[in-house]
Amino acid sequence: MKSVLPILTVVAVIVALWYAAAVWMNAQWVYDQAARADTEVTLAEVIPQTLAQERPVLPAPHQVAAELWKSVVGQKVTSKRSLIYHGWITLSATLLGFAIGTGLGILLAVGIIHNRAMDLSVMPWAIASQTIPILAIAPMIIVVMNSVGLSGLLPKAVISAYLSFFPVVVGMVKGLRSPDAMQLDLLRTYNASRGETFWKLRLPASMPYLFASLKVGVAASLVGAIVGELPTGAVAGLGARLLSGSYYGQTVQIWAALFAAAIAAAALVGIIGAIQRVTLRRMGMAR
Amino acid sequence: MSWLVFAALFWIGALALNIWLSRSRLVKSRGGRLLVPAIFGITILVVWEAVVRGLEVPGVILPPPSAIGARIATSLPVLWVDFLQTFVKGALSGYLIGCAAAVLVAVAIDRSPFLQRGLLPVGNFVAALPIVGIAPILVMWFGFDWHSKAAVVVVMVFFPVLVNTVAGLAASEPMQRDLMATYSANYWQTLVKLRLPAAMPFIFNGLKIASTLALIGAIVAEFFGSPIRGMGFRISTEVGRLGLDMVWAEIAVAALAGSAFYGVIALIERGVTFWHPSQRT
Amino acid sequence: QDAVTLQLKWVTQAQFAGYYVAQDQGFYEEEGLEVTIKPGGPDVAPVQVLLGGGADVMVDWLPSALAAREQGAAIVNIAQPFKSSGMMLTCLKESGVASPEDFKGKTLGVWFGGNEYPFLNWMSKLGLATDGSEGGVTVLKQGFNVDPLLQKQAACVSTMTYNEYWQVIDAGITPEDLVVFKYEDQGVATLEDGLYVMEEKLSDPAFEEKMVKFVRASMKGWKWAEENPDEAAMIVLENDDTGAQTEEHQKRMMGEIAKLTAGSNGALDEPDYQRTVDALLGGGSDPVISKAPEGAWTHQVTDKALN
Amino acid sequence: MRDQGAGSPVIEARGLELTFQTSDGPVHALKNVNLLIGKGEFVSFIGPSGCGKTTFLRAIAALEHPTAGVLTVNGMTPEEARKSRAYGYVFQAAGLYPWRTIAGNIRLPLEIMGFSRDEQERRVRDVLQLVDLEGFGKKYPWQLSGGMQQRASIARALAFDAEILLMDEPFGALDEIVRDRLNEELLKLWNRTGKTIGFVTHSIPEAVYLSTKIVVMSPRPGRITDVIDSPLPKERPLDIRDSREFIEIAHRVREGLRAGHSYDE
Amino acid sequence: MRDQGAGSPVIEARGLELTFQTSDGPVHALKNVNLLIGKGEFVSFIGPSGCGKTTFLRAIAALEHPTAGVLTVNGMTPEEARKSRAYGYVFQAAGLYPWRTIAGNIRLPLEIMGFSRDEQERRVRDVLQLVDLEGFGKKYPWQLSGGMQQRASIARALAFDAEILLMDEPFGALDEIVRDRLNEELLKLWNRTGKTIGFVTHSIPEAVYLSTKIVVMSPRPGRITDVIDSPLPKERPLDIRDSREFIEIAHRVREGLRAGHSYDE
Ligand SMILES: Nc1ncnc2c1ncn2[C@@H]1O[C@H](COP(=O)(O)OP(=O)(O)OP(=O)(O)O)[C@@H](O)[C@H]1O
Ligand SMILES: Nc1ncnc2c1ncn2[C@@H]1O[C@H](COP(=O)(O)OP(=O)(O)OP(=O)(O)O)[C@@H](O)[C@H]1O
Ligand SMILES: Cc1ncc(C[n+]2csc(CCO)c2C)c(N)n1
Ligand SMILES: [Mg+2]
Ligand SMILES: [Mg+2]
Repeated sequence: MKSVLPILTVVAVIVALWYAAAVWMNAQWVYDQAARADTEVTLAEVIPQTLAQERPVLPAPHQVAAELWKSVVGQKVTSKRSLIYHGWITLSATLLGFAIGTGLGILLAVGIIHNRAMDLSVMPWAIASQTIPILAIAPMIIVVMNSVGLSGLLPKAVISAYLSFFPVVVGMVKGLRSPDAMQLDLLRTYNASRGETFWKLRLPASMPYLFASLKVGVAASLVGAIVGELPTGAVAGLGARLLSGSYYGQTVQIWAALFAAAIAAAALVGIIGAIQRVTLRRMGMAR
Repeated sequence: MSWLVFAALFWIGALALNIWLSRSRLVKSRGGRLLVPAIFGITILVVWEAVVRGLEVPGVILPPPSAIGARIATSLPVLWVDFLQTFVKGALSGYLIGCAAAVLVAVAIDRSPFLQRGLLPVGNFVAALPIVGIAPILVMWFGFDWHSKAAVVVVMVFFPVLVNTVAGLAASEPMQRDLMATYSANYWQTLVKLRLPAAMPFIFNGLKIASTLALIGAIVAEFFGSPIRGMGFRISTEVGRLGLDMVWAEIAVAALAGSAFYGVIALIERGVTFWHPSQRT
Repeated sequence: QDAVTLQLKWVTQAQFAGYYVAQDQGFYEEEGLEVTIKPGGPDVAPVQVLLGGGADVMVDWLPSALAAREQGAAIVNIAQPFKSSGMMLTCLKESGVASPEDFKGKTLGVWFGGNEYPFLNWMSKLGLATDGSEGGVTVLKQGFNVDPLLQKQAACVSTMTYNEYWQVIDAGITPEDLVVFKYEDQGVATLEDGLYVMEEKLSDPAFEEKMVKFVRASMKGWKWAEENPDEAAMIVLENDDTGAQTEEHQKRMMGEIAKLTAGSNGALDEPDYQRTVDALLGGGSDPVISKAPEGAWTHQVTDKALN
Repeated sequence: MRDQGAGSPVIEARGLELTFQTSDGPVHALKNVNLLIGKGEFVSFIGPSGCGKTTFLRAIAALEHPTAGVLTVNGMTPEEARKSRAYGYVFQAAGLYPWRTIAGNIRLPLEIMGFSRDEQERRVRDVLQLVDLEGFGKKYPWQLSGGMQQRASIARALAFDAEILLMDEPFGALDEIVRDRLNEELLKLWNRTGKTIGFVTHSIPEAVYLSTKIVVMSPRPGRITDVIDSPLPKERPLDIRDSREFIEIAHRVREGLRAGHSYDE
Repeated sequence: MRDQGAGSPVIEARGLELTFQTSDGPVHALKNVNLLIGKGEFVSFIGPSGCGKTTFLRAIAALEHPTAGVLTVNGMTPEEARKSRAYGYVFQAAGLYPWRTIAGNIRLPLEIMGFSRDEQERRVRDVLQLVDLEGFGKKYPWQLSGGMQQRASIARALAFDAEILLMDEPFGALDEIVRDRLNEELLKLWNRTGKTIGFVTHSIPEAVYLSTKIVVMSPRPGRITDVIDSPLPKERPLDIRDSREFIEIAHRVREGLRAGHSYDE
């Protein structure tokens, strides 16, 4: 709660800068239009015009806010013009993808710490996989999955999982390896099996790491779901809103969709943070 | 059918070889440690080739690695031009600007807990903006050439580096800071002699994450407008022309360049943070 | 009922009104067809979807279809609802472009991803290099919209008579401020928006039968749309899942589209086809296709559908 | 060097060697170590840093593998003894799992060894009482002071009634007063249970106060330089440390230590 | 409690209080502390964990700010004394910067205080010799043993010739033999340089062996329960520890400690 005032201050500064930038960036168009119409404009006339353009270079904050309001509150949630409707479509792919990605990530991590061959061979390729431009292969994933009869939510979720498994692998490998030699030796003196070592030591010890990587992973999942929406013909979802906004030069619509996505990401991260607090407190690890 | 059987057999064979290798003394040597992932990679390629042939997947859906290799061999000049445009001009310049800016801003806000408390949550929010939405805006603002690509990269790498650097600047131990206080050292002396060195492992963590993001960012931005060269340009046009071998050639170059970039940063990290326990073997 | 999946070349808009009308008015149903219409977009290569089995029939432009055919994708044109091309190059007057002679040294925005062939062909006819060499034009890969023109990053951008041109106008630039070059007027027009299927499937009588029904119903839809443009636009609007299209824009688009479909009964016109092929073959140093294609179109379906 | 254990031999080392292969070449952690520990003895190991005390304890517990020589525990190999769960090991730091309560930590070995639920509860209650921690079972480790944590970790090692208790500098991190008290309690416990105890320490008074036998070691390579059988009685009040006998043994230990200590350690 | 320092007073505390505000309410780390330390004295602070030894040392070095009372150093506030670079502080752990060599670590305060390059080199060489670490200047801290690191950290505190040396359990992590030797050397150094030294320890023999004055503290709230002026001579061979006098002082210290020690520490 101590952070409210600083955040508000920073936001206020950003909004002020944003307005200034909007005036500055949109002014050219006003002058150009005046020149084309052979009229002169004064600065006092320019400023209000820069903040009320239909397709501004940079929409003013209140334009974005109004658009957000209009498309969140001003519509029935089942309407195709409602951002809630589109947000939910993206969110469902995000959640499915996140679940797949997290599961895969944890499985890989478990494999990596228990099998030296996997440890040596998977990690470099996991890194390499993240250097592949996802936007380039997303359409192919969709087409290939389509050709085996999978369409709808799943292909999007696969792309979303592709982006989210990596942080989970990295975090979980770290976490599962976080018990020190002494804690491991203790279990050896009990002659504990690998499974017991995993369930009683490695897994609980990895929880803080798991949550940290889940937060990164869920944000990546959302990006993946949005990317996955583009090559499905951008039918619906926040990705489709971004794309159609971009296609028709509706900058305000793009910005509104962008903010909706960021808000969704922040909410998801917040939810995971809350789960983390509850879990770690239950486990007695929160102080 | 025989191709599929071959793929399965090859896979099992390579798996067994790797398991054997990883238990043998060979992995103790540097070369041996590279051998295992190399075999793993070769296995992926061979299985891919065999499955594509076995299932007779059309080349316009997924070309076999052999076709991609052939395309790389015959298109080196084009690939090189694209690489220069996207990696050197777009990704690298954006990476340098973005990382430098992030470190400077981190140092600037480091003195103010107020700013940190305010800026970091907002920063995390901004970092969550999907790049596919930001890229068209930045292309509109900064034009079609590499400048807009660099701008996208700057936006992408800025926050991971910022967050890590801020965490790193707080990472020096209280005792180490107290030591500086007993010397009555001033802010800059403490920064240069203690807090920056202590922050290096964190900063490099950010730099490594950023290195995988940079090239992707530049490529994605090219999807939204570009001159008629560049890796992203080539990928998006060749998909439309069904030149899938060229698409995969570019993807291969991207993965190679991205991994190499990561490797270089990791090497520099070894040199700079040689003292950190994680780097001492 | 027979299931048919149609892959569009672009997002849901009046450009594809005929198909949406046929579905909405029950023309497909009358033929016993259950049609799924998949919208496209900048990241969708319809040919890939067709070859991957994600669709039975697709809407594509002839140049990219021929290029794909030369790449080994055996696709054939079975119908051609669009008679004329809607492509143009739209320039700002203030950039100093008044005629094609003025292009030299200017920056031109072009769509890539299979839509660049008509442009490249035109430039080679004009003798202008497009590879950035001296005395040619600078080519930009233009994004999805007309921003490069509005931001004055390009002297001219590619537009369609029915779509992007109006975005320029809507942005506040008057027609007097613009100079437009229609590909039709420049003699470089190529056939757009035809229906294509995989060649091998066509030898299956059952599939052929399905396509006959499909084309018949689709053409019925197109003619209905031409006669009732406003209602057609509303039908399109209802089918737009993104909720981004506006009524005004779609009605206007439908009006322009009707001009392009007028004069086609659905059958491919051979001279039109030949004109496109000649244009693509004569592409100068970098021809789009290297030899005259064989069997790239057929009247097999339209003959049965329209008589 | 040969020497005679008190009861029947529990741990026997003959010509024991243990060499670590490191990147800078081999490190001889133990060289020609001979020792006989009888049942119910309390043996302290003392010696400068790096002399191999920890290594020897770990070898007994089958956490390291000797490179030469013979090491038997109850006539078995250490590995077999470990499988038969003969060891309770107490590490230098308490090493409690932070996500388990004190009772949960003590229950950990019991769960792994498959004791019944009731039996688990009973034993946890018993050992908590033994180390004077009744009422703290539901607390988490970080809610306890260092000394209490160390007692909990001893309770954990006692819970499953291992025959042999191995303790590696268990009180190293505590202040002298707390240490004194824990020393007293450890002695009582040993008297009561008759376990065989191996105990590593850096403190001469601690070694002398606790042990029936003090093993002095010296480094590079780690070997035994002196084995001192203590003549002190079983009952040892804290002020036995001011007695003549005590000071004499302490002196002998100190001399032994100093002899084996090279200057730059 | 009043007491008389040996030389002219260097550190003077009167009615000193220091309270930390924590989320669980205030913690009284120091309460009504009165102490006079004369020039050239060697003062040890001993007491159970949490009694405020570290806090007192930190207050002298102006790393904490007293909430009441007066604390002066050379007649100045601690803050002013710190600005005039009056302190050499040695922390419990060596606290060397791992990215600097041993020489680089010792050079650190010299760089900050603006000594010339030549002077830096000279002083680094001198103190390395003083703590018997010649030849190790180019090594990194982790390449040295714990005892060597601790000596390096003492060298670092000595390099710039601060008037007052404050040492917080500098030898806590070392084994007894190394500790003995470093104690001897510290005494020699103190004899040679005549510095005023404040020294925190948990070890009674160490406190008695080193000090001219032993301050016994007790916790909750931290206060001074006893101040013992040592009658031992300046020259102290190691076996002075077996002398009558030594054992008597040690006994008095132990009694003072036990009095202030509550059971669950
Ligand atoms: N895993 C290992 N790999 C390599 N060398 C090791 C390993 N463990 C211990 N050593 C070396 O073996 C020697 C003995 O170490 P050990 O830990 O047994 O000493 P110690 O007597 O317990 O010392 P301390 O009092 O510091 O705990 C040391 O030189 C140490 O560096
Ligand atoms: N920064 C702080 N904030 C709150 N409480 C503190 C702080 N520093 C110390 N304390 C408390 O003040 C009291 C005295 O602590 P101090 O560190 O001075 O003890 P000490 O005598 O040095 O103990 P030890 O022997 O364990 O080092 C303790 O109760 C401690 O918890
Ligand atoms: C990336 C991109 N590629 C192609 C087109 C061109 N295009 C394909 S179908 C069609 C109909 C338009 O309304 C148009 C214009 C575009 N606009 N953007
Ligand atoms: Mg040890
Ligand atoms: Mg302290």
